[in-house]
Amino acid sequence: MANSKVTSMREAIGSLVPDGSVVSIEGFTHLICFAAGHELIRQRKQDLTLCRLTPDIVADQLAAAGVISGLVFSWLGNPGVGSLHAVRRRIEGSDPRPLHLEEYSHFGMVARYTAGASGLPFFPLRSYRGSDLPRVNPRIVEIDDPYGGEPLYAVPPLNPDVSIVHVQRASAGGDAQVWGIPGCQKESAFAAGRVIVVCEEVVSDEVIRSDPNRTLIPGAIVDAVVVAPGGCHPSYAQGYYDRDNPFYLEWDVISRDSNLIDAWLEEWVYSLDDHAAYRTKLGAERWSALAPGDAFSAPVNYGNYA
Amino acid sequence: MANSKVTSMREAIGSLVPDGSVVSIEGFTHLICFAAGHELIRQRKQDLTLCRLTPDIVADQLAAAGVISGLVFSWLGNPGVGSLHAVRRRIEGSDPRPLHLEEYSHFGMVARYTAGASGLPFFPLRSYRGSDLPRVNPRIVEIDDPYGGEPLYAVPPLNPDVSIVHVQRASAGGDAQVWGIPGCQKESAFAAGRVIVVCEEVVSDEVIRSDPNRTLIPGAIVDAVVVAPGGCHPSYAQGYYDRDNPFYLEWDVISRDSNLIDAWLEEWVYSLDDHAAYRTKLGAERWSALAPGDAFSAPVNYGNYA
Amino acid sequence: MSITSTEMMVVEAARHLAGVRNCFVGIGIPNLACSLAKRTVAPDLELIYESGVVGADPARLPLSIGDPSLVVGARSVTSMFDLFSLYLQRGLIDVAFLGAAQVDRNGSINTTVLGRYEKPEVRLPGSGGAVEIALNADRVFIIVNQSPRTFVEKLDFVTSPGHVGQRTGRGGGPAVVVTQLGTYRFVEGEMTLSSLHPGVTRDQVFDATAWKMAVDEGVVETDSPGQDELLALRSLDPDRVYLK
Amino acid sequence: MSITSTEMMVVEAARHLAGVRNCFVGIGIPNLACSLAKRTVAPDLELIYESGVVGADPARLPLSIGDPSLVVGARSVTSMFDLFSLYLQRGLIDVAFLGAAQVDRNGSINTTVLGRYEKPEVRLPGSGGAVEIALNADRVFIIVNQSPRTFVEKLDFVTSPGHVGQRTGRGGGPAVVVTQLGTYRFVEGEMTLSSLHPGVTRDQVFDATAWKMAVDEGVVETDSPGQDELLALRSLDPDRVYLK
Repeated sequence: MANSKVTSMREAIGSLVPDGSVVSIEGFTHLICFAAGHELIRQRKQDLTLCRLTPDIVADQLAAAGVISGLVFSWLGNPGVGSLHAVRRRIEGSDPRPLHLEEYSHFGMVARYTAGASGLPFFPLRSYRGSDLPRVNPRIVEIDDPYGGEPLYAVPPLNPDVSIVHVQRASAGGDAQVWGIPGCQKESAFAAGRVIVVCEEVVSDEVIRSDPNRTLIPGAIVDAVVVAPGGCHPSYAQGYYDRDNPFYLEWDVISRDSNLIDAWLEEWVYSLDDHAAYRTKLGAERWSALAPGDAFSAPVNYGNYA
Repeated sequence: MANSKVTSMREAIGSLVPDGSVVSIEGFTHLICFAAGHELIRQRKQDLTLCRLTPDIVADQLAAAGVISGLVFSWLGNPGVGSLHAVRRRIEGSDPRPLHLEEYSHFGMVARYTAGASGLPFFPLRSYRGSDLPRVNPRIVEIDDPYGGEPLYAVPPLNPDVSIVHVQRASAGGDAQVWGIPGCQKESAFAAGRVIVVCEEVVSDEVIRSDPNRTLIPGAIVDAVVVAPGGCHPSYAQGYYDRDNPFYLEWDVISRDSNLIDAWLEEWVYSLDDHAAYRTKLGAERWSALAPGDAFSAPVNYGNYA
Repeated sequence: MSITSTEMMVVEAARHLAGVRNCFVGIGIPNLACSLAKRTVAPDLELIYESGVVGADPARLPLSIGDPSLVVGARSVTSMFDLFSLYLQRGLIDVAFLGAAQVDRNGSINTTVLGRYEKPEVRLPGSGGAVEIALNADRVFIIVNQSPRTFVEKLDFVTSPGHVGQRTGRGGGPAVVVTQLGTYRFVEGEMTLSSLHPGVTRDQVFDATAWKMAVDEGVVETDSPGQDELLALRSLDPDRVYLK
Repeated sequence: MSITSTEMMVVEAARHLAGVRNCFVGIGIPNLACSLAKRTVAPDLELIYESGVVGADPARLPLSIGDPSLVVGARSVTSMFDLFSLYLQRGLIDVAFLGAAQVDRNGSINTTVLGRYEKPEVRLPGSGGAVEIALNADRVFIIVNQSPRTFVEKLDFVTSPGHVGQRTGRGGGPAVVVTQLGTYRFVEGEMTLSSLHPGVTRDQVFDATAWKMAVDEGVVETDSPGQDELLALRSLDPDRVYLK
């Protein structure tokens, strides 16, 4: 295809994510792009700031590998399990080095992306009054209602250098479609200077154009398309595979011990060429255990007006 | 069904739209609910304020019938054809009586609905600087960027008493799904105190729940569901029928002469019991000329995780 | 099987959902309480999750607020922007559940740090959507294990404000607190013991509270879970993931 | 068939779209110009409509900016909130077309009223999205029929500002004006004749302008439409709905 943006994860991360970048990897419990996180580790990126509402296992891995020096976030943990121990060691003990935190709430983060995606210098929200968050984050400011109502709060735009967005299907040109929980993938993509779309599968333009309301991100803002089936493991992709809950429990054990993390990173990231190798190493049995049954959407008729 | 909200247009308009109401009828070129507009005329409602980005033929009919005393809008005309002559007579000559105008731009109107739908006291936008619009509409105010950037403008929330939203399909409980141009139907519904959903067809909960990302409006905010197939004529419903362009041209002739409008209203509204009669009167030939061919969306698989 | 304190908490929380329509659900105990209420006292309850899921009808016990089983068969799945703007900030949420690492007498909650923010002894998850929920939901239900370490005189950090002077916005703030010992309401903004779970004494409550807990004059004993409630509840979590 | 002035305008407008990617299209002449450019000088042109349609590929000549044929086969169809926020205000629009009832030497446009706003002689449609487009698109193309009534010294109402002192924001403002007589650019914010269409004299331009039109020293004659341009254009509007 003439305007294909399809490339390898190695090439996309290598060319679009220089050291020191502010990187957004969103996906709220759903479509979390571990494949990109692992490639950032494999390429030993340095001094990245990770923007993510819910830094979870991928953030713990990036923190342990020394890839990230800061987090812009609103909730920190191993969802449904407990703590991110590598992240906590860095925050609580600067072990092995400090981790800079810029902390918001979920709506604050979503509002920051929305302002960034909309070309707005701030976004107003009814939050924070009476909370200590504005005290520890001076970028959260009180503003007046120009019509004389009670004051509210504002957050500044968030415009990451690059946003990495995992989707179920995309065209070679980067038009990306998502179903299930969309989180704030759309806003993080429009807010970013560069966009890497990682997809479960590349589909024809005809598939995308058969349902234009389903398109979350247009190719016009996409710089690279990477095909990485299974790239969200241990998180999930609606309709493709389930969340690997046992892994979230395993990680709780691994992340308590930096030696175990190092060993895990060596075995599952550094010693593997790419995510395809990770997928193979996980094995067919693990993948089949995560495979859902079918539940198709009822089709809609856009009509032929030729 | 236990929680069915399905009722007749007569009952919905009669009970939910008292004289003097502020009423939103949105739908940007698409899904314009003429069936509800005609019922407002048939019931001889008085002193309504119509909120609509693009007052078009339905607004001309409501203005000619003396139903509306004001417009909150951003573009006024017979799209692709020319003027709304009944509306112009009222504005230019107070003939037969004045029409109050509260004027914005498209983005200003969308921002007003968004603020109203979001519980925000205002919405900021980069518009209006250098335009005369803020001079003639003092509700459009300049505001500061709390982070020290250049000033921008704000518009106040718009919270109609009732919003009438036409959709392709809805459940009896009011969960409404739309495809094609969504305009600002979602924002106008969430902003309103009451919501009337008018649909081309009622479908089972299972159809709605098979594609939850397609749901534009949840039943939780819907007060009544009215089934009115063809209810957007002469505008269109994507996949159901085409825009009746000849009618838009005919209206240009009719609306130049108030006697012709009165005759049209008598023939097509007052003398008919309901929209079903209008649909029948239009005739099978007219409808078949407007019927599109099929163009179905490619299905997506949500997966069965039971 | 004897009734566990967790079962008591879930059943009691569910009872307070009687007649509720739109409920902002958390995972674990809140999810069980809402699912139980939907089968008992609140058949029209809509399960709404901050992940953007509205009207969920999960075919299995969800293990996260973004579990794929919450999406399948839901009424609507929206962006987080829409969920927080059009539902929560708009004022459509009748009841929302919050947990807490620390809670004070006004129902203010800390889920951010133990110790100093700049150099915490324990870094907790943070707000997530809690501060927006606390300020915008009509009523907030707090589910927490009660001890002198959780029911504190002064929070190390105010993540989500309760009934405090600055409180504004459309939300009504904390309304009910359910612990393993009892149920609490707020009287003029102060947490007040309203019922003691079976077998629990006032002294146990006082010992488990770092301040002098107010006691409603009409304090009663919480009804024990009925057979129907227990059967329904245990069928929701057959593997006792959360009922341990 | 002889070349009509409308055909000249469309062909000339299309040429100025060479290499453009994201274009905010209006119905009628702008739509024809963009469709022609896509087949000639701008194959990667994305047709974007304020109705929320992105990357349209219409199977017929659209008769409104919300024509159902624009939706079928489009890349993306979004809410108007997203279209105005994420595309226009974000700064993704390279070129946008505007029409005008009146235009002044700075490219400011009136589409609101003739006469006083409070009691107009002629009530025009109003802004629609024009004021946002004027302030946020990188470059604005104005297509208008030129006469002393449209090219005025002073607008009755400034709907959409051109190159005026207060102008701010990311948009670059009016860049090109195409009329039935010639093509104009802006030099230090003032409209300046840059090319005369074949057979048109400077005096015709001056007679059709209420102010003293500036003339570029390098003013040239506009190339007449080539056969390929004409054939492509006429195939886009075989019934000559807009090419009359």
